[in-house]
Order: sequence, then structure tokens, then C-alpha cells
Amino acid sequence: MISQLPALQVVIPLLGALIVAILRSGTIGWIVSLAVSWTMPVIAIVLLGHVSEHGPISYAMGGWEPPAGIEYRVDQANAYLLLLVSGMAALVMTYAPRSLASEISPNVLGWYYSMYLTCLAGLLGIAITGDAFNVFVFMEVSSLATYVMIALGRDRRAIMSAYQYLIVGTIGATFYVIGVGLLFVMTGSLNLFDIAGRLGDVESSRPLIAALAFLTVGIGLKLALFPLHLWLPNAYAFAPSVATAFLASTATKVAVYLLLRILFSVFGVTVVFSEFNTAEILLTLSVAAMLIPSIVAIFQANVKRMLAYSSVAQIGYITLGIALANQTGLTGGIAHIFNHALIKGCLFLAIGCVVFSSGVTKIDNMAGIGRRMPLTMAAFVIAGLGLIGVPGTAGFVSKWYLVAGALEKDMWWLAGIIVVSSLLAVLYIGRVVEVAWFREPGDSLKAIRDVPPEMMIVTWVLAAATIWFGFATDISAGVAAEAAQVLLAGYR
Amino acid sequence: MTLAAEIIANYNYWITIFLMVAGLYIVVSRTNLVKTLVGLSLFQTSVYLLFLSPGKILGGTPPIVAEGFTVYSNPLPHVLILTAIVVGVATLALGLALVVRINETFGTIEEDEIIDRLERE
Amino acid sequence: MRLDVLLRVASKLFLPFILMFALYVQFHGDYGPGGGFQAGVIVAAAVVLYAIIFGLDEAHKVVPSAVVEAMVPLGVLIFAGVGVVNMIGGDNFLNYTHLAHDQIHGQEWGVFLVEFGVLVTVSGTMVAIFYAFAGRGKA
Amino acid sequence: MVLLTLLAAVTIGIIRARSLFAVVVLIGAYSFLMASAMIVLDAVDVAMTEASVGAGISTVLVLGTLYLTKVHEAPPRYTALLPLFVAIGTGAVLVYGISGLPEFGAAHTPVNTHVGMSYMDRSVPETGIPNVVTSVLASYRGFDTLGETAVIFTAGIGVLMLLKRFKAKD
Repeated sequence: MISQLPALQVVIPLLGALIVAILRSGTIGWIVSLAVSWTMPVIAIVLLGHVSEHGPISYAMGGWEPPAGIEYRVDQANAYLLLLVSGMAALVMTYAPRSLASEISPNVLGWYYSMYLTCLAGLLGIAITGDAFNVFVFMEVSSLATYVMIALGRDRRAIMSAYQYLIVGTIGATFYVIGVGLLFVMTGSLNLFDIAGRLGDVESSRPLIAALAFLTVGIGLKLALFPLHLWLPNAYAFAPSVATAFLASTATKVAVYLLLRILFSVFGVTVVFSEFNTAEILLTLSVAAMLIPSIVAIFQANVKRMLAYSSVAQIGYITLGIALANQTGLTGGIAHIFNHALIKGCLFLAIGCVVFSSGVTKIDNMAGIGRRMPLTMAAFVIAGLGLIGVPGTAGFVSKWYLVAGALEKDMWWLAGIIVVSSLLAVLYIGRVVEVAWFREPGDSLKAIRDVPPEMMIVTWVLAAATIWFGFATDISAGVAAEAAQVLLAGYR
Repeated sequence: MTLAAEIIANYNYWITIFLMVAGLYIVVSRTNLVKTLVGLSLFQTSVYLLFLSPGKILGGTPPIVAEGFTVYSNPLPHVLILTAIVVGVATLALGLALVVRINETFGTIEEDEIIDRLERE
Repeated sequence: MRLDVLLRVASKLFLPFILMFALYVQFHGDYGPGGGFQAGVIVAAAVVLYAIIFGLDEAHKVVPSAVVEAMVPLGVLIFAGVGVVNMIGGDNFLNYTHLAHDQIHGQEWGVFLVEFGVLVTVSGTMVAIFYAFAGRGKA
Repeated sequence: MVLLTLLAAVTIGIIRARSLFAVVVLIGAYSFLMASAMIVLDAVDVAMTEASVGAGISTVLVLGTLYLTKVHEAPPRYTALLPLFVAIGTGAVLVYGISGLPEFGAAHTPVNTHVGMSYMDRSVPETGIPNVVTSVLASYRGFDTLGETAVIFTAGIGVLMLLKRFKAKD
């Protein structure tokens, strides 16, 4: 049975999505989705355990050996990501039913669950596959589902932001395909492992450089790499809370993984970072991402938009880890994928609770909400501390590795920038905390409802995880270090 | 090889590049939502040529095994592009559905006007 | 709409041939160009033609939207279902080898079923999208 | 070559046309030209699909949308330099990359000596299907096709969720 797990990881959510789409009932949809989304992390844990003991698994789709057939290839790096994505999907799904029912028309609620599972299948499919073109297909599966999920937000701007995301996302995917096409023409293969092996024999390096550029820009659009992030704030701000929390903690992370896979495993560290100035470009963009969107975040009126800009800044930390390209820095980057997913998931879910109870998204209207919803806003504060990177939280661990990685390269000024960016986070998180806790509640917030237990529990599980992984560093950072090692070794 | 001969030998590629750039230009420069989508699908279509051209072998026949033929063109790009076309039309359908909804919500399909309207609020 | 008798008669005559052609494209895909996707588009085109000539309500009577909407996921389910059946047999996902007594026949059965799944989803989706767009204009 | 030049001409037409109906007609022309070019490139399956999708479905969909919205494009309010810059930048990278590609039509290139061509020898003995495009599509790379069908499914459900009118009693 274990040998079939890689395929099941993607096929089960897809089957779940289809069954939900046929049944179309919101309640049954939720039950099926819940069962499916909790099966996924179990499979991911088994896979991760298997991989770290026995090395990479290769699964030949249709029984056709690669490169003729499509290969699923699991190693520490993507097993870690599979666990993260499926785990977050399961938690958010547990949280979802009442929040979604309050924001989505009951006519399409069943289909909405179907889209959620389709998106999950797509994301897991990108993470697990070892075939460049298969990545594109599943990228589109997840993206189309994402556009639909965003478009159904209650605010009428949601539909416009979904449209903009569709345009940008499709350009990104097309750029990716152009890059894959150039690689395919030069190597004759689509299997990532095979491509990596054959790159050495390529006669002309110019198409490869162009391919690298197209792949990086294409994926950069998907992961909202500064300055290609313009679609993200609106998309996150106006999507239903559940969709925002799910996408913020998974979609961009999968894109980051894809970039890591292309840069390190396929092209290899030496090619990407010594022969071209990829490192310098990526470093500059990361630093800009850590500072500029953080400043923009401070001036946002809508709390979801503020958190979205903060996401762009946090992606800067992750790409910084990539740009450092040494063991410590990359460990920090990968650990930050994990930690940021937990933290941002928790923040968006806490805001989801606020929206559910009061319908408020403007920061100014949140005055005193901490006194009305103390537990929710306490979780927000804990996750906010994690975002800032206070010692004892998960955010501190990954920033610590990033600083250490920068110092290894004698880039002491980078450490300074990390501190400055964290201070900016203090400002924007602090602003919400100040309004929520230290102002008198307005009349509109007098009679707000309590949040149902499942929403509260999930939010607090994530808040607790933020602290737990601040101490249990061997789990998050330990696996991240293994993953970094695998990636730095490359496929060659 | 002179430049002219170079261009003629790889005419496919040059047209491919032109189509791609033109498609991308429409996408980023136009503010009419339908026109943008049209540009997007031109951009995607041009990529098909990039895949198909290298798979063509001069003197080859379509990749359907039959007696009397020995040289076939490469089937793999064809398969990939079939998939890409389908993905492209799916994206187009969803994009147009969004445009219809945007028109119902905002009463226009010009991006500038929508942004104006949102800012006035 | 009373004047277009000619159109009505002509399209009634044409429809069976369009559907026949779709089936030809579907089943001849192993030997010539064509397959589930192309056939699905042709079937959908036949329904769209019918709806244009005889009106949307008439088309809904022949091809109810509930059926069409069920076809959308059903085709993918057939496709994925074939893969899962292979798994139960102990093979990898989508390995059709043991669907029949030997590999060649297994593959042929697998490809046939999978293409049928594609046909169902594609025709269902195209008609569903057409209904959705057309239904939007009435109100 | 004539086909390709016509394609380029049609594209310029699409850029310049302000009436969206004209654009629809030009898209149809574009698709048929593209399909013809694909036949020249020996991609008969792809040509058939492009003709039915590009000239058929896309045209119907765009027309349907125009029917529901409006047909004229307002002129852009400003001539932006950024789009031109983006397009030219992309073009430059493409020219740089593509100029290093192997010559058109050659048989000894990596594409035509590695996986792709191996299907030609394998298809009939292993699957019994002479149309290699079908066997690769449905069997060797069947999982891609499953993904493709899933994309159609997603788009179909998505369009329904956005546009379907539900009866008031629901």
C-alpha cells in the first residue's frame, strides 16, 4: 500500500472534489472535504517518514518508467511541503463551515467545497510531481480553482481582483511554459531529474539563460515576488476569509518550492549562483520586498490588505534565504515557509473570526474589539509576535537562521535590514493591537456574537503552534535543514 | 550565414517571437477587459508554435504509424500543446465569465472606469 | 421565429450526421487524428446548434441542465476511476495493463475508457458554459 | 511562410481594431491560419483542436460575452511606456534565447533524438495504437490528460458558480 501513496496524495482530493461536485450539498460537501483533507496530512507524514529513512521515492504514473512516463518524485524537500500544505488545508477546512456559510450563497456552497479540494489537489500535484509539464497542468488546476474562490468574496471588488489575478496568473503560467519549452528543446526531456542530467551536454547556453529568466519571472508572478506582487493584496483582501487563510498559507508557498526546485535541483547551485548574477538580483529584490511592502502595510485601512502586504514582505525573507544559497540561510528560508504559513494562517483566521462576528474589516472600526472577543484577539497577538520574530516564537527561529546565514557570508548589513523590517512589523501589528485592545468599544460592537468553538479551536491550535515551534526547533528547523541539504545537493 | 539567410531559415521562430510580444503587449497595454483576454489567448497560442516548430522534421509525416513511411515528426510536442490549448480555452471561458459579472456589477468593461468608480466611493 | 422552417428542417437533418461525425472522431482517434476532446466539442456544437435554432427552452427539454452539470464531474470521475481500478489491481495509477487479458488489449480498453471520460466532461462542460452564458442574457 | 506572415498581419489587425466584433472575426481568421500552420508542421491532431477551439469555442464565448456586455473599446487614456518596455524586454530575452536553438527541421536535435521519438517505436508494440499522439496522450502521459480534464471541470464549475441563475425558491 505504501508504494501507492504518492499517487493517492493527489488522487484522493481530486476524487473528493468530484464527488462533492456531483452531490452539490453544502453539508455533505463539508463532511467529505473534512474526511479527505484530514487523510492528506496522514499520507504526508508517512511519506516524510519513509523518505527520511530510505531516501527519495520515485513513482511511475501509468507504470511507464520516466522519462517516457510522468514521474512522481518525493524527497525531504517536497515531503515537508506536502505535510505543510495538507496540514494547513485540514485545519482551515475544520474552521470553514460556518464562516463560509456566512459569506457564500447556499446555492453554490457545495461547489465551493469542490473548488477548495480541487485547489488542494492542484497544489499537492505541483509539489509532488517530477515532471516539468505536469507542474504546469496542475498549476492551472489550482489557479483556476483559486480564481473562482476569490471571485465569490462578498465585496464587489472581489470579482475585479479575481480577474486581475487571472490575467497575471496566466501570464505567469505562460512564462513558465515558455521556459519549460526552451528547456525541452535543448534537452529533449520534460522530466526534471532527466533535464538536470542532460543540461551538461547542451551545446548552446543562451536558450538556457533565457529559460532560467522565463521560469524565474513566471514563478515570481505566482509567488508575488516583489515587484511582481501587485495582484496579491486585492486578491487576499476581498476573498472570503477561509479562502484567504488557505491561500496565504499554501499557494505562495508551493510557488516558492517550485522556484527552489528549478533553481537548485534542476539548474544546480553552481550554474545559477556562480555563472550568473542571480544571487545579486534576488538579494536586491528580497531586501526591497522586506522593506517597501512593510511600509505600505503600515498605512492600510483594511486589516486583510495590511496582512496581505505583510505576506509580500515575508516572502522577501524566504527569497532572501534562497539568495544566500548556503546551508544555514536556505534552512532559514525553508523554515520560514513553514513558520510563515502557521503565523499568517493564524492571523487571517483570527481576522476571519472578527469578520464572522462583526463584519468589520477596517482597522479603525475594530476599536475595542479585543475586549469583546478577548480569546480571538489574544491569538492574533501571539501570532503577531511570531510575525515580528520575538524570541520564543516560530518566527524567531527562521529569522535567526537567516541572520546566521547572512553573517556566514559576511553580509552584516543584511542582519540590520532584517531587524529594521521586523521593527516595521512591530508598527503595523502594533497598530491593530492598539486599536483592538486600548480603545473603548464603539456601539456597533456592543452586541457581537461569540465565535463557534471549532473556529476558536483551530485559531488557537495555530497560535499554540507558533509558540511550540519556537521551542521545538528540531522539528521545523531540523527537517528544513534536511530539505536544504537535499536541494543544495541538486539532482546531479 | 548572412542575416537574411538566418532569418529565412528560422522564420518560424521569428514569427513566434513577434506573436508572443504582440500578445503580451495587448495584455499589458489595453484596459478593455475583453481585449485583454483576447491578447492573453494570442500570447498562449504563440507558445504553441514554440513547442511545435522544433518537433517538425523536414520530409517527415504526421506521427501516425503507417506502412510506407519511415520519417515522422515528433509526437510529444503535439500532446503537450493539445493539453495547453485546452487549458487556454478553460482560462478564457472563466475569464469571460468574470467579465460578464464585472459588467453586471460595475456597468462597464473598461478597467480605467472601474478604478475611477471605486476611487470615488 | 415562424419563418425559419428551412433552418429548422435543415438542422434536424444535419444533427444526426453531426453526432455521427462526433462518434467517428471519438472512436477513430486510435488510427487518425481525433479523440475525446475533439468529439466532445462536436457534440456540444450539436447541442448549441439545436439551442440556437429551436430556442433555449426547447434545448433544456432535450438536454436538461441538471444532466449537463452532472456530466462535468462525471467524466473526470470515469477517468480517475479507471486509474483507481488499476490501483486496486496492484498496478500503478493509470496503468491499464491488467484491464484485459493481455497488455495490448488492456491498453486499448484503458485508452477507450479514458477518452470516453474526456468526451463526457468536455461535452458537458461546453454545453453547461453555453447554458450559463445564454441564461444570463434573459433576465 | 506565407501563412506565418498572414498570422503576423492578422495580429497587427487585432492590436489596432477598436471594434470588438472586428476582433472576434480576426480571432477566427487567426485560429484557422494557426491551424493551417500546424498542419504544415505535421501536427494534425493539434490543428483539428485549434480549429475547433480557437475558431469555434473561443469565438462563441467572446461573442456571447459581447452580447452580454458591449462591443466598443474605449481608446486608452494614456500611451503608457511601461507595456512597450515589458513587451520589448520579453522580446529581447526571447530573441537572445531562441537564437541559440537548433536549426528548424533538423532530425538530430535533442528533442528529436530523446523521449519524443522513442514513442514512435514503442507505441504499436506496447499499446497497439498507431496514432502515437493518442497513445501518448491517453497512456504514456495520461496523467497530464487527467489534469487537463480536471482543468475543464474546474472551469465548468467555476463558470456555473459565477453565471448560473438560481431559482428564487432556492
